[in-house]
Amino acid sequence: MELLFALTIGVLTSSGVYLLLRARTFPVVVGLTLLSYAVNLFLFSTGRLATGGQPIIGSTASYSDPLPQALVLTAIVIGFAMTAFVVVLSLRNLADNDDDHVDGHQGEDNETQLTREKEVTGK
Amino acid sequence: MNHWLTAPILIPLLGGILQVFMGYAPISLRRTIAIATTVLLLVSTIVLLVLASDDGYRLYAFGNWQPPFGIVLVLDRLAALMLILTAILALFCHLFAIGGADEGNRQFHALFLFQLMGLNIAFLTGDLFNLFVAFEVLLIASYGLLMHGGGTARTVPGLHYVVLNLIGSAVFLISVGMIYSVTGTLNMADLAVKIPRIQGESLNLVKAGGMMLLVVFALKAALIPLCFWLPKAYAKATAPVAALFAVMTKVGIYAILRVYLLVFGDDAGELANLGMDWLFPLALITLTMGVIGALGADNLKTLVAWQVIISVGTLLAPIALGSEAGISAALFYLLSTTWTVAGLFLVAELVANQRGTAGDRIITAPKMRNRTFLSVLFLIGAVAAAGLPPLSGFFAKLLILKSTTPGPEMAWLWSVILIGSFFTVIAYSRAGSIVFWRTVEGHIEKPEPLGGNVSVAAGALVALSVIIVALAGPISDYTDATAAQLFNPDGYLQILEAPVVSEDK
Amino acid sequence: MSLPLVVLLPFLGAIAAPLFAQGGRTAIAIASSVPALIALAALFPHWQTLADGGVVLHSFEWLPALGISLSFRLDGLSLLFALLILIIGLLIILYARYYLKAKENVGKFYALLLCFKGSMLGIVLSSNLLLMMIFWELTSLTSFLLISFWTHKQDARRGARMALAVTGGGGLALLAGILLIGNIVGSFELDDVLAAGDLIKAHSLYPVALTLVLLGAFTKSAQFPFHFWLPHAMQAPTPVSAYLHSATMVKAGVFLMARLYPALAGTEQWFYMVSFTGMATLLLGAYTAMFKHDLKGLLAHSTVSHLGLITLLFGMGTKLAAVAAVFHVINHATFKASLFMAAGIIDHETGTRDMRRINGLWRYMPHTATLAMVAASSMAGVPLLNGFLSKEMFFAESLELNLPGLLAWLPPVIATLAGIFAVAYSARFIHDVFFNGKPVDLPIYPPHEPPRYMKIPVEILAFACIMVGIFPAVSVGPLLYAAASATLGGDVPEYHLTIAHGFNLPLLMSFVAFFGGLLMYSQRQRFFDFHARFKEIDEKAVFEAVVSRVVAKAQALTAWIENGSLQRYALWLVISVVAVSFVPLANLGIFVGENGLSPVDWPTGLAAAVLGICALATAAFHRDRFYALILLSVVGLVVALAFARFSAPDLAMTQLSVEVVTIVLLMLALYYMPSWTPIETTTPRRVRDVVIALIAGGGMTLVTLAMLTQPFTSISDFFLANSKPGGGGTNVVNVILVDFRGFDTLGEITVLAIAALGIYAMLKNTALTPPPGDGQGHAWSRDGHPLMLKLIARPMLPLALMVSVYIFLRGHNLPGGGFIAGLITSVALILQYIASGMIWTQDRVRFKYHNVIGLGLLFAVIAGAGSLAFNYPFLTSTFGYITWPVVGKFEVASAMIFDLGVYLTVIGATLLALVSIGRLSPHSAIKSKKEGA
Amino acid sequence: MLDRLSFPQPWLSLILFLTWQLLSEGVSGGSVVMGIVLAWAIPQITHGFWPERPAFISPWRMPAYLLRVIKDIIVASFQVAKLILSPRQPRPVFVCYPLELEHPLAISILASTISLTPGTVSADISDDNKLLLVHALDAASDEEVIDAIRTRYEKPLLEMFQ
Amino acid sequence: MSQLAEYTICFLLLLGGAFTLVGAIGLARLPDFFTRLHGPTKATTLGVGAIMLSSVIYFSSQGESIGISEILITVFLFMTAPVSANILAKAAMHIGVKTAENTEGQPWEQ
Amino acid sequence: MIDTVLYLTIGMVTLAALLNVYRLIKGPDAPDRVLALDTLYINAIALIILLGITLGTRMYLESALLIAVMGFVGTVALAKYLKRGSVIE
Repeated sequence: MELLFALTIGVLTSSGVYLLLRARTFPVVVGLTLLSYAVNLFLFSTGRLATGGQPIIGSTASYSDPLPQALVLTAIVIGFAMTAFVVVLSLRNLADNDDDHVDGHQGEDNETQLTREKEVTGK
Repeated sequence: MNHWLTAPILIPLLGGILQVFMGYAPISLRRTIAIATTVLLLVSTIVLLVLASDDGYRLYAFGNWQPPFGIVLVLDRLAALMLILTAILALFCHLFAIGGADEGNRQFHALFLFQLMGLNIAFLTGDLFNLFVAFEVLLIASYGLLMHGGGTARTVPGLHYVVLNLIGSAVFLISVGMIYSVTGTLNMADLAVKIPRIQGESLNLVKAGGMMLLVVFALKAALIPLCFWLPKAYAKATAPVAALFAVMTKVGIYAILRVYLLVFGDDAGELANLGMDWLFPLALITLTMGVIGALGADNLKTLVAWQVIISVGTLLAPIALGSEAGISAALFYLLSTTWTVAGLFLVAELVANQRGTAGDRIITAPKMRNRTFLSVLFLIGAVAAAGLPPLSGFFAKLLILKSTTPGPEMAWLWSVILIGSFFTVIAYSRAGSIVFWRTVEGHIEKPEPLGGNVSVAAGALVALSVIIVALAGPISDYTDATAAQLFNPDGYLQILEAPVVSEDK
Repeated sequence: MSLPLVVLLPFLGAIAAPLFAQGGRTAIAIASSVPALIALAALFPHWQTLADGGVVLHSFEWLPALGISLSFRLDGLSLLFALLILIIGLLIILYARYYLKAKENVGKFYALLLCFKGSMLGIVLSSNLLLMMIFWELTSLTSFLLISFWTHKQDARRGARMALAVTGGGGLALLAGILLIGNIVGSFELDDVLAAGDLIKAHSLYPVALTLVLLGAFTKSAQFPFHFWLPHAMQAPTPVSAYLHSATMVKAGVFLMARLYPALAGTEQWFYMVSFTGMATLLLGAYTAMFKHDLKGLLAHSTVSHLGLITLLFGMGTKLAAVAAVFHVINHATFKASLFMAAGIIDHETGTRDMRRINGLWRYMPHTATLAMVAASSMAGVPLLNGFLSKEMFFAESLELNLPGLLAWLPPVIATLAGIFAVAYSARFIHDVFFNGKPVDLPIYPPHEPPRYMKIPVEILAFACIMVGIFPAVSVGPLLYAAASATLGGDVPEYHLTIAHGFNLPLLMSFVAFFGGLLMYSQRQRFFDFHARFKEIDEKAVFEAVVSRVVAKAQALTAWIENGSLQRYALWLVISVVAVSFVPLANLGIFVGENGLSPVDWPTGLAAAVLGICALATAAFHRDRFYALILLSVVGLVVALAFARFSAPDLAMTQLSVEVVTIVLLMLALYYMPSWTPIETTTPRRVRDVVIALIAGGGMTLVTLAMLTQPFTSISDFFLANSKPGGGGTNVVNVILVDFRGFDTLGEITVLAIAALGIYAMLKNTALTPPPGDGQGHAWSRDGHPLMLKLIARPMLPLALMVSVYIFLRGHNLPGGGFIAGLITSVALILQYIASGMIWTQDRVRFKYHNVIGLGLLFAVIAGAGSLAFNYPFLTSTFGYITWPVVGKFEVASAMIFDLGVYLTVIGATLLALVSIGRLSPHSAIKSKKEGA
Repeated sequence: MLDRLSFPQPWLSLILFLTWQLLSEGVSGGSVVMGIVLAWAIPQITHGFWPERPAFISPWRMPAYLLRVIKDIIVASFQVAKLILSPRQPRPVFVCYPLELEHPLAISILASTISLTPGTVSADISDDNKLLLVHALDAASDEEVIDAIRTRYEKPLLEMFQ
Repeated sequence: MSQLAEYTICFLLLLGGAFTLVGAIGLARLPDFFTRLHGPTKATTLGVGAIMLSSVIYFSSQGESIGISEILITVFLFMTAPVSANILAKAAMHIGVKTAENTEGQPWEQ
Repeated sequence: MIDTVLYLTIGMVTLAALLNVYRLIKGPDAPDRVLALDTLYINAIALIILLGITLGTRMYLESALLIAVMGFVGTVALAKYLKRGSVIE
């Protein structure tokens, strides 16, 4: 079971990292989400794997470690907030640069800068 | 249990909540209340500074749970120093912001105050996972602040900043998990107790976890090769935000100091001084890269942004060497550089406002209306930043140079810092002489008048470098004591035995 | 107290002087003189002590940690320099009064000049090396500002920057040197350092320290190869040049050598470094001076040459040479200051400094001419003038050097050669300017004598040249003795200050130099022709070019490394993580701990397979974005199942709800985005990314495997044991969230709130044009709100609220809680938005989401702060059981209020975020109407 | 003011009350009190979101209808299962079903019923609520489908709503 | 646990599992989108219903408490499944997915 | 006996889930994928219930309820996106 779990986390991480390295905002966001799944599973598993050991007092004979669960809960919420923000940021990027490339429009910066330079010096 | 410890967290939190409710209140009212909050915060940090000056550790156990089970705040000299550093910085940035930079976004003050809350939690917390939460609070607020204001230029740098930090957060969680999975605890003091006892294969896990944690902190601190998100992001941010961000990299440095001295300190057995051998060369390369960037900067804000990276390198090098004197020196430098850099960001903004379309770019432009005032501010800031006498930067660097002991590290550190200073001087003199002295005929149609608030804020931050010199004695005494306290973590470990209010809860 | 005062006064004056700027130039000049006068008066009482070889020390503690103390020291050497600084400073103030034009910023000028003066005094009077260092760099800074006083002149700015770069840079080297010395000696106090000369010289770091210190001295004193900044600093107003380059700035380096003479001199290294640098500078300066057509340029190069001479004298290492050096410092200051001022007058009156145009001024300004000729003669070393005396001593000393072999000839020959050049350029200064035909095309014609008082400083200095030249023993004897004694540490050799020592070899050298020089001048055209064959190097242009190259290289390097590519930064981050954890993980290997592996049941295996397949498919098919989104949903679903499978019902619920909200969010965004991701990276790069990703994943696998199979104990037993008795709940996870680690949760909901506020703010003024149809070319359907969906959505809201209340209330004891309840309510509301549209729903939402967020946070804080009233820490929870009739016994816990805060914040934040995006849609014409969010 | 204290949607309140009893695992004094409170409070908040009042004319016919539907579901599920597992290709049909019902809720219920009962899925309702597009998995002809729907489901619904 | 309850549970479980599987087979096997739509809306829903019912009986017979919240889930599923099917069909018609060749009649063009 | 039957049932449901994943990956059209996802949600409900029975605990029932709600909203949102583009308008 442990090996299976570890492999799953590994696969999630690999997929996430690969997508993180893409050039468009959307895959990056998807990659971040995958990575956060991997991280959450990992963090969760730091309390070790248990079956039917839900940490509800009185519901079972032995309990799994509740602390990582609480931590993961916090991490999920924070991850959600962050994902929401980065999604919106990528929308903003799209609106501002008319492109969903993670670096905005490449090469345009220099051009506008040149024109502005001319405006300032005036001659 | 001293409730003052929560003040730097609760004051901005409540202030922020108030701002959320007041989204549609008149701007003057919002400003007044926001500034009042920041002033209150400053007052509370002064109280804490006084409290911390007795070399004791003060514990605040949230929920009245005995550490390591509950979350604790721990006040020591280092925390108090960081708190007051931030509070002073925040006050002036805020003062600058209400000069007009806060318009166009009703949430500005709320975000600003939440950011302070996050910073203060980070400085006070004694719990590794809570440190993560604090990081997230301050990061998400900083994302919001970074995107504050109009303009499309900040979107892409903002995106980079956010995405990289999100990856960083993931790594943070992984490393916390790795450490927890072996030690079974999150409280830093408890970790410091447990880590030296680790044996066998678990050691590798904790080691990998600790190293990854260092990467996270290095990302926040903007250490090479993780620093390239910074210059553009800071340079494009609104001035008071960029100025406030001067302290953001210091959070990473604070975290390194806190965690790596306490948890992976000299007493950590096989894991003692984990990662410090990586840190030193990287710090020097960071410094070098910062100088190169500063030399190549084509506008003032970018120049200052690279200065942030220079200070990171300068700070981390002595920290990595890990001598008590070095850390005291680094703390002194931290104080000086944070305020100076922030002041320079504000000055750059004032300059940009008076140069029309030229903005803060290092090109010829019509003469500024308040050239003398601004050039004096810039001069003071540049001198302090470059580390020339008689301002604080010089004394700080002097302390750092003096703190090293002869050996190859000293040779490296000295040459990099001094040669770096040399090129920084060239960069600043070049930028300053072009921006302030090389003017063309004509004048800007409608130069923005120089507001009172903004002048005071920028002036005060820059002038702090003078005040640091005047108070150099007491300040260096304080940093010495702080470093001594950091090197004697036994006191910190005592918090584990500290009693909570009463047991019969 | 008087010594710190002497240093402080000019700075105070600098603050005060601009206040007098309104009163005109005379007022400010008088005001600016006051500090110097007081300082002179303050120094006077110490004379007797010093003449007796004593030392005056005033010391105050300042920064013991740094080794900096405010200690000042007055001995013969510092007195000599202080007097030069103060007296020549006074003359300069007077001179500048007439030199500057009324419309110029005299306030700034005098303030800077006084600052500079204070810094110089600081250097010479400091008894602490670090304190001296501070003043040292201050002179670099203030001189930078003085040289660039005429900021509108490009040459002035460039010259200033060059001076700052060279002297400031040298200062940094000096700093390192001083720190090394301090490190060796253990103190930065001059007394200790001077006393520890042997210790220093024997130390292994001595060569390094010496080099660094000399680097500082040489840059400041414009020694070869750092001499180039000085001539370009001539762009400064003449009073500044006169001051900086005769008595002060450039003498600082010389002073440093004199000051540290006992500590550093007397070794081979010292000898070779100093004397050869001096020789080179001496010759080069003298040679170059010859060919300068600019009056001030000639003087500047001559200054370089004379500084070389002084340096050479110090380098020789003999005591007499040191005396001669000190003597020449005095002499050079007097004649060079007066020459500069004379040059300034000529410039002032003719409007040019070009010697090819200025000719025959004798007829127009005989008085000035006389003064200049006296000074120039002194510079040339004509007998009866002070320059002659020190030069004679120099010649004598050059003969004393015991260099091996043929090298023994070098110093005297070079000395003589330099003497010849000196005579030649002095002759040129006299002949070319005041005689040699008529002026050519002067901007101001006819020139005439300057204002009376402008000449007074020159007169005084010329008079001094003569007095010292004729009555050396009487005029400067005691001062020189005191200074030499201080330099040499009290061990002054026998010397005689007389005009003539009889005919000897030095005198012969003087003669050779004198007549050789005249001969050379008479044949100058040949030399000019010869010199013209070499390409003139404009150091300023070179410097600028170098700086530009450096800047360009820095820019290129920065652009190359910081190329604005997120992909690269992210890659670096990932690689960093992999790199730092590589060694420990490699040591770990495929490690299975002592707990071993537990068996896999095949449904779980299949579910894991689903997860893995979908995760890989997400990566593989990410270019079809909608597809990727669906795959992502599956991954999220299976992750939730995994949480449930491994005993975390709370997590499963949270994961599920969050996942749906995330998917909705992503779809909202996807609407505006292209539905396909283009291929942009090359195959090798993709392969590289795959490799990196696999390594990262492999690392995670190793870590997880090792971790899961290791036994461990954690602090959680405490939570399990205290959850019910201490926290009043049986759901331990929930009790941890709202009680044990409630502070985390407070931070977490703050994050949520901030994110929503940030999103709202970010989208406030964002305009996005949605595509007219989907990626396959179908236009969007017109039917926004299908009937069945609308109808099913109606009862969903009350039912979901009901369920929320249920989940919320049981949360403390059973899986659930405020967060999940909040998400359920949010999702039900989102369903309303989806089913019935923005306008419809927004009309029915009777609160602002901002306020919901605020209220939520407020509840959480209030719940936490309640305990403060009972002097319990923040977030201390309490609970009790109440029995009501009919209702029966039920639990009331303060943590519930906290959880209510969580509930409200989640609703407010989620909806604010989603609605903010939804509002971008062109269908929702709600922007102006009822700003519900 | 009195209006605010009343039960704006009594049926909903009743359902909510019953649901609460279901959720709270056993009827007790507490659950009744809480149920009443919620049954009152929730409609207060949400009644704006349910503007159309369900016009049940004869609700007592509902249980019978439900029973029939459940029976049909079970019976026909087996038919569909057989169809799916048999190698024979099904003969799918799109049927336009002319509606006699007018009330949107009734149409919705009919559509749901059609979807739930095997072999047919209501794919769409026309914009004017006159036609229902039904997709039958395996049917001989349009009429067969239309007749079945008309007699089994629409008739009872018409009785209930008109 | 009574024998009867046990048999009932087993029967329901098997029934539920079978229907779920059949629904999935239908989804995998049937020729076009509209025919596939039938699988989950009926077979699967019924399958889950059966499993749910077995759970109710199981926990009731365990004597813990009468577990009725499963019924809520079932009702919910039965209410929502047609709606999902409806809007999915609408989406499919909108996009114009191919129908099986032997389909009589046409989907609407919207 | 129950244990064996449970095991068998879980097997069947899991197999069903795999078939659904097959359809999800195969497509061919977006609606097919959404449909497969919707079915997966329902399978997940079944799995959770079965897990609950296996473990003899009712702690997971609410998760099933939540999957039902969230699955529905998710499907609705995805379908609406396909048809209409903007989910919230």
